Amino acid sequence: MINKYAHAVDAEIISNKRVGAYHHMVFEVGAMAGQVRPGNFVAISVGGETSAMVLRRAFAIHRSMDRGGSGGVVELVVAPHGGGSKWLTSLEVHRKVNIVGPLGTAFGIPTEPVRALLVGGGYGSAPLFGLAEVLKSRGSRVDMVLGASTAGKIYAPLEGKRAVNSLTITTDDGSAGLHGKVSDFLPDLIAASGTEIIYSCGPMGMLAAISKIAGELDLVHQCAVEEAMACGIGVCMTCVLPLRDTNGTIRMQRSCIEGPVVDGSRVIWDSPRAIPEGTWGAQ
Amino acid sequence: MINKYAHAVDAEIISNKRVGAYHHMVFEVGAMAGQVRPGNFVAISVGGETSAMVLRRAFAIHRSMDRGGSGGVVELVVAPHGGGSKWLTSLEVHRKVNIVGPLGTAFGIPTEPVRALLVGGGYGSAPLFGLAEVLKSRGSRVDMVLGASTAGKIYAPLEGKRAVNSLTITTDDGSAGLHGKVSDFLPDLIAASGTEIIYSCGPMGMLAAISKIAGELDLVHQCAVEEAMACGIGVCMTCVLPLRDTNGTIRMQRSCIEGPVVDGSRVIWDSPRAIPEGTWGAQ
Amino acid sequence: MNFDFTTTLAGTIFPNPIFTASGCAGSGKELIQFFPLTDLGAVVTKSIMLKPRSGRATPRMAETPSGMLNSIGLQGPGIAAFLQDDIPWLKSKGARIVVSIAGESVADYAELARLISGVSGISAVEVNISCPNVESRGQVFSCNPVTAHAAISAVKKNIDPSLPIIAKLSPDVTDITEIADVVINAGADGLALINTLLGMVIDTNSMKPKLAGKTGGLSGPAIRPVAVRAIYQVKARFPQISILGMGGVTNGREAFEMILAGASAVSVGTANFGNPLATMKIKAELQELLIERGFASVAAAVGYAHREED
Amino acid sequence: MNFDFTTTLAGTIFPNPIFTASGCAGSGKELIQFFPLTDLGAVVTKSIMLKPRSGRATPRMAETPSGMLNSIGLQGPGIAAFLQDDIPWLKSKGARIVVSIAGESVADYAELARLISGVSGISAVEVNISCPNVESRGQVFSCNPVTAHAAISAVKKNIDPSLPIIAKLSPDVTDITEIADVVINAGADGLALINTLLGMVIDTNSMKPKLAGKTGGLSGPAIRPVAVRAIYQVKARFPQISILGMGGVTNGREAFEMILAGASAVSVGTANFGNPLATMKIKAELQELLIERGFASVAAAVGYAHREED
Ligand SMILES: Cc1cc2nc3c(=O)[nH]c(=O)nc-3n(C[C@H](O)[C@H](O)[C@H](O)COP(=O)(O)OP(=O)(O)OC[C@H]3O[C@@H](n4cnc5c(N)ncnc54)[C@H](O)[C@@H]3O)c2cc1C
Ligand SMILES: Cc1cc2nc3c(=O)[nH]c(=O)nc-3n(C[C@H](O)[C@H](O)[C@H](O)COP(=O)(O)OP(=O)(O)OC[C@H]3O[C@@H](n4cnc5c(N)ncnc54)[C@H](O)[C@@H]3O)c2cc1C
Ligand SMILES: Cc1cc2nc3c(=O)[nH]c(=O)nc-3n(C[C@H](O)[C@H](O)[C@H](O)COP(=O)(O)O)c2cc1C
Ligand SMILES: Cc1cc2nc3c(=O)[nH]c(=O)nc-3n(C[C@H](O)[C@H](O)[C@H](O)COP(=O)(O)O)c2cc1C
Ligand code: FES
Ligand code: FES
Repeated sequence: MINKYAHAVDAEIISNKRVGAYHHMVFEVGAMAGQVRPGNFVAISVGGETSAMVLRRAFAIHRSMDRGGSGGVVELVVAPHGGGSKWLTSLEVHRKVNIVGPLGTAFGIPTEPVRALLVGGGYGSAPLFGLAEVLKSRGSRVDMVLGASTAGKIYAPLEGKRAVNSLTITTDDGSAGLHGKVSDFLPDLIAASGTEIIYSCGPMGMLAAISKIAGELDLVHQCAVEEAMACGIGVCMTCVLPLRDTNGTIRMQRSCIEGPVVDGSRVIWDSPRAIPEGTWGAQ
Repeated sequence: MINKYAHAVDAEIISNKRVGAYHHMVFEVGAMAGQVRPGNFVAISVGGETSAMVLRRAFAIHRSMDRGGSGGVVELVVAPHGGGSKWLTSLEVHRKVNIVGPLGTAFGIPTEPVRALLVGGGYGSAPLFGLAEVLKSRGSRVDMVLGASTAGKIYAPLEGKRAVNSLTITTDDGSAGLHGKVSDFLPDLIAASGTEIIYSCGPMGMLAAISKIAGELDLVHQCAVEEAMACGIGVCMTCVLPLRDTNGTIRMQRSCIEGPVVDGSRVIWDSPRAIPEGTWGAQ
Repeated sequence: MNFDFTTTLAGTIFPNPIFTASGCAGSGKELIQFFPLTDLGAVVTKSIMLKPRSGRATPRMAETPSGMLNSIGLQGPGIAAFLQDDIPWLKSKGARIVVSIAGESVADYAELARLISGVSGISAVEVNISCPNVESRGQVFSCNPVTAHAAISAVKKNIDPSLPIIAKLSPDVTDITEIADVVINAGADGLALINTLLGMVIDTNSMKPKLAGKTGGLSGPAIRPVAVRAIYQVKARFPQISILGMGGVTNGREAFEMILAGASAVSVGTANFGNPLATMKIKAELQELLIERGFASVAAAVGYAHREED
Repeated sequence: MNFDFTTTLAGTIFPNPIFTASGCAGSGKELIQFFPLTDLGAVVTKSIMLKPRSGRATPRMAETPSGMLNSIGLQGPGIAAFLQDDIPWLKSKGARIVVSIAGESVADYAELARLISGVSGISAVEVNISCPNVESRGQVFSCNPVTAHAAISAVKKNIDPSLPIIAKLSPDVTDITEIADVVINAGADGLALINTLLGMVIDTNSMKPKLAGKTGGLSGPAIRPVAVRAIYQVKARFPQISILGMGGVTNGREAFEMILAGASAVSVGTANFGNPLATMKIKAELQELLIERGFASVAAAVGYAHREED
């Protein structure tokens, strides 16, 4: 069944704090918290009852905590960007918002301990910390590299840092960490930590660069893609991207239910927004 | 000049209290407060920045207080009714809303002391208290009668009561004061207090009934009408009602700038929403 | 009071008048996590074409004030896979099924009608004629009386006569009652009003149209006044025809508005995106409102806004 | 940088591209308390007819999601009083004036054109042909190529040849480029796009249409995607024609969107109701945005979304 545990809940905001360019927000979601796996996202109604914004906004789940009974919370990292996210981040604690979740695919977790490299761009780091915790609890080695245009856009909370074996920061403007793009430093990092699997989340350009490197080194690469979504639950067909099947057929697939986490080797990186030649049903 | 003192201000809400079926709300409007005359109204943007409600809502000014410098306030009495008014009454103090005012005509104040009867229906009582104060300060006798369907819909604050010589309450269901409609008791009240002029504000049906009585007794009747308004400033032509000129011609006139306060004898009470026969320019 | 929530549309009885709109409810599989499909009056399936289609490139959507644009380009698996996979699944869940079909030529419509005729468990066919006609420089079938008539005739002549035909019309025409007239003459048993309006958003960063397909279909509450007007106009001219109303319905009051205008049932589209439980909310609110206003049945309220008395 | 905020519309130069839309700024007298009228590119006056008109009964308006319906019915004092009172007043305030005219017959348009020809201080004439033709069962002039052509021809033949004509079109047509074509052939120097869409709201309490006139014109942000599409389509087909864009513009970014689509100037209608200072806000934001995006002039941005490169 699609989105087997998804349901809607009027969730109270129990914390809303600015952290650099983002807001770290905590929502009381009850039982939903226990059903979240790293990589899942939620879809939130924005603008209130008389809002002109008719669509939900998707947010990767940063962390979730099942506190038993009806006391679960999910945490999100939200960038105030346009109308919806600005409205959300402006809300005061105790306000309620309608949340649907957990949605979408999760990062695949190997049954055996592995050496994993987690790569995040901007708020794309959000889902990686929850993933790091799970990987660590299974005995894996977790190295993390986070990149952004500038220091304020690196989201790396203290407790998160503790959960990883190493953390590398890169910024395009050199205002924090290494000066450059995440992908510039990947080959060395992979070599240094003996990476066996890469997990990534961030802008499409970054994911493409990582996928190229992973391909060359023959590493598994699970990435969380981000396409404009109208519904988040698979009913509208707006969020598609061309994905290669196991037998090589390319089909336009919904990133909300086939993703957001997909195997990097399935994505047609040179034209993720076009209809590649040979796509099933192309006119 | 039309609406000579009108301007827009981002006004902070400094108080918002439920009183019966209404909310009494106080806004910090600065210099605007000093320009208000009883009968004027304000137009408020509703729903916030991403609102689907594109039109302002009009509210009669209950009272205004010029505290010198930039410290003026206006008070409103708002009934949570539909989307706009519910949004407004739900706001917490310190929130700002955009207010345009003061708008529209004011109640005419005789230069000499008079015996005035003020008649309000529902939240229509709101502008009458400010009027009562002005009349009293000019040495007039002020009797007031307020009617509503039920007790909770009578708006009559304590300080207001002190400003009048007599206050009569009527309710359709008898839950407070006299049992019946305002108009049932008017002839007796007029006779008892020697009324020379009637001021009124409330639903059209009530205003019509008062106007009939005023006409029979040949009393001046100034009433504040309420038509659906899209702009409140005279540019849209949606708020019209047929009004008789001094020479008897009926024209469709804007209630927002020719009103809300108009002479009751000018209104075509049997068809305020139609185009009466003989109206100037009728097809 | 004995309230009757069933509705008759194009001669077929449905247990309640709230349907999902074509293209706005996936294959049904995506919503079943949120509510049983049997709670819907019917599922209207995404318009299906003869062959598999990839649809358009992305971006395929843009949010607009109280609405959205979409340009999906009729992505779908084609009629063969649809009849083999989707229909049996929907039947197994007990859903009432209205199959929406779309063609690129008159011959396509005829062929689709033939292929559907043999299939059991379908309540009605919605014929989406708001799609481009490749034989006529891409002009939309329903934007021209001649092609609108041809498409519906082709379906009528080739379909199992027991299957009611609902013609879905575009509002992007000078006079929708004229198109209604020709499709009724061509054999439509009911009308679906309205499809999306043609719109465009320009991205002020890239300074180009935001959608890959440049233009897209405008849906959502923004277009509801246009939908209500279209339903009212068509009902006024053709009081006997069944109308499936749609366009921006998000709550029971708005569904009631469409019924008062003349709709016998109401499809919910864009509202599903904002709330997966929208149909269930609308249905509950509508029932309450109909009872509150003293209607003993849906039928009694259909077109009630047209009465001349009081 | 030397930024040029002037714009040329139908051969006439205006100091900036932000106008008030016809019927949405009263006579100008109502707004002057809020800003000097000289700060506008131009005031487009409320459509004036030959004779005084009472307009329709109330209710004349209904708010809708991100929009509103109006049914004013062209209330106004008639051309004689208008030329005697309104024009001199606007001139005395230094406003650029675009006079909007509306007729019930082709002869009306001819007569209005003659009456305006002698008047000095008018920058252009906007011909509102989105109104009912009494000689043709009330069908709207601009919804029929024949009557659209006749109305614009009548104006062209009777007007002072130095006065540019801007034909204002209704979006309620199957193909707006077809109507654009005929009015350009009839002599229009520019096009105003778009007038309101026909809509209806039913009051669920009275269970009747909310407006006294039953249907009304839909305006505001809800219709902006339809307006942008219409402007883009017409500009694509007739790159040389000047377009005065309008429909739901409330801020500078949205005015920029219309300019990118092909508008040389932008009229602001419904936004004035929500904010009397809307035009001034839009103007300031638009200027900032044009400079930020590196345009040296308004002209350089007009239709920029049509470029094929990058
Ligand atoms: C799977 C997924 C996970 C996401 N996780 C996060 C997160 O953890 N933190 C965060 O801040 N944001 C996240 N986003 C982006 C978020 O959903 C919003 O798109 C973003 O906040 C902008 O919305 P807005 O209303 O502020 O902007 P607007 O520009 O007003 O949005 C208008 C419309 O465009 C869409 N849109 C705009 N930008 C994007 C984008 N970059 N990607 C997809 N759709 C877009 C919006 O969803 C909306 O429908 C995620 C998106 C997806 C699809
Ligand atoms: C001159 C004037 C003075 C007013 N004074 C007050 C006051 O002191 N206190 C108060 O609570 N309300 C007052 N109102 C009514 C107020 O403006 C709103 O109409 C009312 O609050 C309903 O708006 P809404 O958004 O809640 O309802 P909605 O039903 O969502 O409103 C939708 C639209 O209909 C219009 N509308 C709805 N009901 C009315 C009505 N009764 N009269 C006029 N327009 C209406 C609204 O303005 C809005 O444009 C006044 C109206 C006018 C014209
Ligand atoms: C994403 C999306 C996809 C759609 N796909 C179809 C379709 O395949 N066939 C069809 O007839 N209508 C389609 N429509 C139109 C809807 O069925 C409906 O007529 C329209 O959106 C108006 O209703 P709404 O405002 O409730 O969405 C689609 C609409 C949307 C938003
Ligand atoms: C209340 C109102 C009155 C209008 N009157 C006229 C008119 O007299 N003549 C005309 O050509 N357009 C008239 N219009 C249409 C506007 O000029 C404009 O084309 C339309 O409203 C779209 O722009 P907007 O969304 O910015 O309002 C009117 C619109 C409204 C809302
Ligand atoms: S967002 Fe609707 S199908 Fe993916
Ligand atoms: S409310 Fe617009 S003219 Fe009166």
